[in-house]
Amino acid sequence: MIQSLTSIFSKITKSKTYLRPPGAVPEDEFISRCIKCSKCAQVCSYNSIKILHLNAGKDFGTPVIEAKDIPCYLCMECPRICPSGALDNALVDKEKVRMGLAVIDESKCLPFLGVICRSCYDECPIHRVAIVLEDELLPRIDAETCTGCGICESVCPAEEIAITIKPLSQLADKRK
Amino acid sequence: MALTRREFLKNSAASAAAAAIGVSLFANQSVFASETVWHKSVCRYCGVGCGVMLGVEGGKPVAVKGDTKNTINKGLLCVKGFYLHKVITGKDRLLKPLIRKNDKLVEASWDEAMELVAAKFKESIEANGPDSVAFYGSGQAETEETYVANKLFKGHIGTNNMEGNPRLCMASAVGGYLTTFGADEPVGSYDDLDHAEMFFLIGSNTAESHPVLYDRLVARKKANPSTKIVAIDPRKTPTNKIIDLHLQVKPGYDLAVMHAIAKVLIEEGYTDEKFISDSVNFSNGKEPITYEEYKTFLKKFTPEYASEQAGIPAEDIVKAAKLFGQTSRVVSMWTMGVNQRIAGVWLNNLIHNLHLLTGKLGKPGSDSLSLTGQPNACGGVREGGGLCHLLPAHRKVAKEAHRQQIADIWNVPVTNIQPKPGKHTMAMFDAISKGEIKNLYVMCTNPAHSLPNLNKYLQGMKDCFMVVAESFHPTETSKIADVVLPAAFWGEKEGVYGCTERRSQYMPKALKPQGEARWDADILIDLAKRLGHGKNFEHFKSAEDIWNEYLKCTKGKDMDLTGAPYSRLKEVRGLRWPVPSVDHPGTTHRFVEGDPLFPKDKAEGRRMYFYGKPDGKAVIFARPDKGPAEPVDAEYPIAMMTGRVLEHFHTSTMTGQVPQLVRAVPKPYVEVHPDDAKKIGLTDRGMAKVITRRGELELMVKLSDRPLPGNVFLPWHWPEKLSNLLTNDVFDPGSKEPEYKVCACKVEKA
Amino acid sequence: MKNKRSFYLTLNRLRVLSQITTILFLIAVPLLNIVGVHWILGTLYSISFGKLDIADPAIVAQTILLTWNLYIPLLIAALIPILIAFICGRVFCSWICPHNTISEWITAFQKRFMTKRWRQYQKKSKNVGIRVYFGILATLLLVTALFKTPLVSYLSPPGVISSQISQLIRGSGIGLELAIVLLIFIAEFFLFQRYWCKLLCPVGAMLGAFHWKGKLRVQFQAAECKCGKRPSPCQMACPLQLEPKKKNLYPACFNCGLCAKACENTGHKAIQLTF
Amino acid sequence: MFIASMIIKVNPEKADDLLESLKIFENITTYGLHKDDNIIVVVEAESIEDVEKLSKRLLTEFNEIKGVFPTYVTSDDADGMK
Repeated sequence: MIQSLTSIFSKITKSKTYLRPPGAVPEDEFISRCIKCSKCAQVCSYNSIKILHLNAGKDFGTPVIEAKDIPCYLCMECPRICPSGALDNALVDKEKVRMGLAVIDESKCLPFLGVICRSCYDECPIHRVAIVLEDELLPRIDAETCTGCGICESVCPAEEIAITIKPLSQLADKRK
Repeated sequence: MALTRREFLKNSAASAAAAAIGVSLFANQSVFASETVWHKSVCRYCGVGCGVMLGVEGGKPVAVKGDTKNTINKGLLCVKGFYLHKVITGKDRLLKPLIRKNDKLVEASWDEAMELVAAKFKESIEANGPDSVAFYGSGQAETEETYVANKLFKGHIGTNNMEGNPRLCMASAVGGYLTTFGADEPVGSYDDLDHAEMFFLIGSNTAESHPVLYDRLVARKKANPSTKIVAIDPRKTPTNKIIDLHLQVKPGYDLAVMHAIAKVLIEEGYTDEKFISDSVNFSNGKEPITYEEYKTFLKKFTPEYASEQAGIPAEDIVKAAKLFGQTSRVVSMWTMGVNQRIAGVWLNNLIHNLHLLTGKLGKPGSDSLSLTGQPNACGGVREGGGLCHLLPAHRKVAKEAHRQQIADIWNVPVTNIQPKPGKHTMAMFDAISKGEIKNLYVMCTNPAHSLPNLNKYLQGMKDCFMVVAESFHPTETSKIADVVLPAAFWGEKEGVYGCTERRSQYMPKALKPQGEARWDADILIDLAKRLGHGKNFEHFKSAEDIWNEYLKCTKGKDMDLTGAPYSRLKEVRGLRWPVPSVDHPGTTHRFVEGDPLFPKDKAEGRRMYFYGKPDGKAVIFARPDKGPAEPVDAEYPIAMMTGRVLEHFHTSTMTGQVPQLVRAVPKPYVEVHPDDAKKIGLTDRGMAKVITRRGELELMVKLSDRPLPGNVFLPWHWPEKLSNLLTNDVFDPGSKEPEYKVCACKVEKA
Repeated sequence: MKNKRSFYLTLNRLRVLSQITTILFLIAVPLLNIVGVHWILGTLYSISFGKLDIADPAIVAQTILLTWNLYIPLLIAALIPILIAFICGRVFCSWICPHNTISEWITAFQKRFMTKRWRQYQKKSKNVGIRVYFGILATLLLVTALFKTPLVSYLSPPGVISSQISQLIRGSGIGLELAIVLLIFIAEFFLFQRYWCKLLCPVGAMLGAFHWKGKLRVQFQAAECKCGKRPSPCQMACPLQLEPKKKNLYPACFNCGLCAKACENTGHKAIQLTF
Repeated sequence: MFIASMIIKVNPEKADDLLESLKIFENITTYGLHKDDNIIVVVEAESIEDVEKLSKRLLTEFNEIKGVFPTYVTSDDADGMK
């Protein structure tokens, strides 16, 4: 009982970094702007966007994408319907989306272990650009064009998922 | 408990340290109880024949890694092979025999199941003759298994109704090799890939269907950047990444292109006239013709004509032809895009034509190499004679001498073997639908998923008494079977696989079969005994016994394997026949000096002697050009193509057992060009209805520029959406291989 | 005459109909979304019909305080509720808000089965002072601004309930935030009656701010009042435990008209809900 | 990526403390104390030099370590890839 309480408490106080829908403004501003209306989740045909419950902590009500389960397929429906400007209404080109950045853990990624696998490369919506194959074998992320949609993460057949999306908020200092 | 590679290396390192101080580190942790034992084997999937090492720990499969000493893959694997060990213990493993009772499959004992099968077969053979039963095998079964089935059905039961799924995949290539060269299977070998200066890919998505070979092309191109790769394919595939010129033809209209290339080769003077006069005959398919007549025949096939037929620029055809002519070493590779066609054999002939015209054959870096789809289609079925017109080791039932030779080895009166070929696959399932064949034994394949135009054949399969020996249940076929027998899977049985390049490789038994599963050959021997033919099968105590009897069949044939007994195969990474003696290294190029069967005396200075033909001359065929059997029309305006993806294999009975692979490509889809999608009103990942004259399917749409506008592409792996409900069951009159690759459909918003 | 007499009865029936419709609507929206209808979206935080966005003014105020930025589309979205509140008062609370609907059902339950207790509560009716009322709202907004916490989002029962319905239907389950709403219900049931709606709710308070001295109001004409009972029927009828006959009825009153209906029932016209 | 195993000879009384301290290193996995004074560790490092550097560092930083003895080195990508 106490354990579950403390875990809930730690969840409430801990600030996690989430993958936000396409067009999300920087995380701090996003949390302030988002009015928790759920429209982005409702308009999402793929059920990619989930609304955080209070269980997840203080950012409850805000939309997140769990790329591992259902990634963003970049249909670009949600940014334009956001009433609060938390998602950039003007964003219509999927190429311009920057939700995060795919990062490959080479110790888990199959081609780095000598196994031919192109699942992420084949499924990448910015096809042949955001993920390139070095020597037609090793996947490399192009940080300039990767949208962070997470499709790669959702299809990765490695034993432990080898390609994961680091949300933009987490990358903020790195990209600077 | 599968360790990641890193963990494995760490544990080995720690163990080494422990050994240094005389401590056993992981002694009381069961997962590390014993060191992983690695068994040298061959990949269970496609026909490339990659060497794999199967890691076993405490009697359980824990990992598969590439065999670095195998020259085919040099340690590399594709993602399917990497997860092979997970298939063995897959969730659908069939552990006990099943019998249909009151229209339900219920568990039964082996004895009960086998008694039922034997009684049914006996009853049918006695009442309706031996041709009322049939066997349908597989290019994934071991050579030994197919051999036993062959011996039982053709030699003892006395029916030639013995087929295998290579009919649906390789038959046209066999037809091509036989008609052109007089002998089945490639002239060269994979070695040529490392020397080629140009690759000519036709109807082959090498990157996805034969990924390890693709990597060799990549490596070749990297080592020698001037290497050119030309592809003829109606679809942009992942292979496109490395190709220099893509002739994106309309599906089914590439015959004219091949003729046009031949025409340009002749006109531009790229032909090897000495080779042609030495080693080539010409034929129009019915009778011999002269070189001049062949040239006259080609007149019609100008690049412009071909361009009009195939919908590609004429200059690209000329460019492709010039590349073919200018480069000194060319390897052509093709697979189902060529074979699964109504003019499959012809198209095979036309590919060989180019090599014969230019003499680019039988020398390092030049070959006309048909890629196989299954690991043992070449070894077990083509060489083992697992088709209705064949007997082991490239023999034909129609030839009395051949029947006699085999009858002697089998120890049966020659009259047991019928001289008339049995029913080929499509005729067999047609006969089953009509009730002419009452009992069917299916081994290691899934016809209720893989036959074309399934609606036509499913009812017949349900009605007939069908025995399915499979490792997994349910499959579409085992679901409708009357008896389902649990078969030992890869790694649980020993045997030999023969891959694309005539190479036979040994697979060890590294594990006990799961549950009550039994080795297919063992089941067939059991059946033979119960049918009263036990005497000639009694001496088969092990796989080696069967192999040794098979080797007797190959002795002195063009595919002589006498020099490849188990003792030797266990040591080496496969041997390429002919290997007439145990000290022979195997053959990389046939019909030339170095081939042990090359008749120097007859050759008289000729570089190549095609000893399968009476005069040692291969044939260049003047075949008419022919479009698909079902061209698009106003009602069905879109051409439908079928194919594979990298992560799945065939009917996904194996890859479907691996959660990681399922995750990568989880569900069926149809690839539609965005222009078409716009016209029809389809959206990415929305649903579409694909309708042909034979059926309809609702599928998820994947927008892609891979097919041309006017074409759609369907991978065929998933049982829940059988693309074969849509495909056309017309077949090549020569090879009897159905035209899976193209039919007409319409696509609607669902 | 009969028609005239039943005016508030009819009005109340329409109101109940509107409340039920709202709940059905909140269920229908996510269902429609799932089958691909996307021109109607949202929850009671903000809802949109095609290009027309409507947003809760309290949430808009919160957003302004959190971001120190005026996002024009969001301001425009708040205009319709503000306009309605300006003319008709907090009719959102009485006609639409699902929290109030459920509270009313709970009250009806108490009235029926726990008559004594309910009468005890109702006798203690008291109006709320303007300073207290807006003081609480101001405090909430102040905390929001100072601590950069979206307090109004947590404390908006209509928003929480509607978004929970949406998420439940979309298969994401329900979350802890529903506990806030439940807590309010439980506290109101056992401790005090309806203080949330008449005093604490930031959504209602924000709407009340725009009404304050607005048009539609409960008007009491002492001359017409004949019943003399104490507590009078109008007071007993008020779902918010207010005293309709006293001043200071606003901004707590949300114009449900039940007092007028009770008065009408006695045959008098002392209490009217008019412009 | 190189993987090396080493035996660390330690002062037996301080062995347990050292075992704990070694856990701080991310690229060191400990495999327990054996025969009183031997700690088996596996080091993962980018290069052989890094393995060497680390052993030197262990020797200088921890007084309780009497000696570091490498026993086995392998490379993660030794086979398979090349």
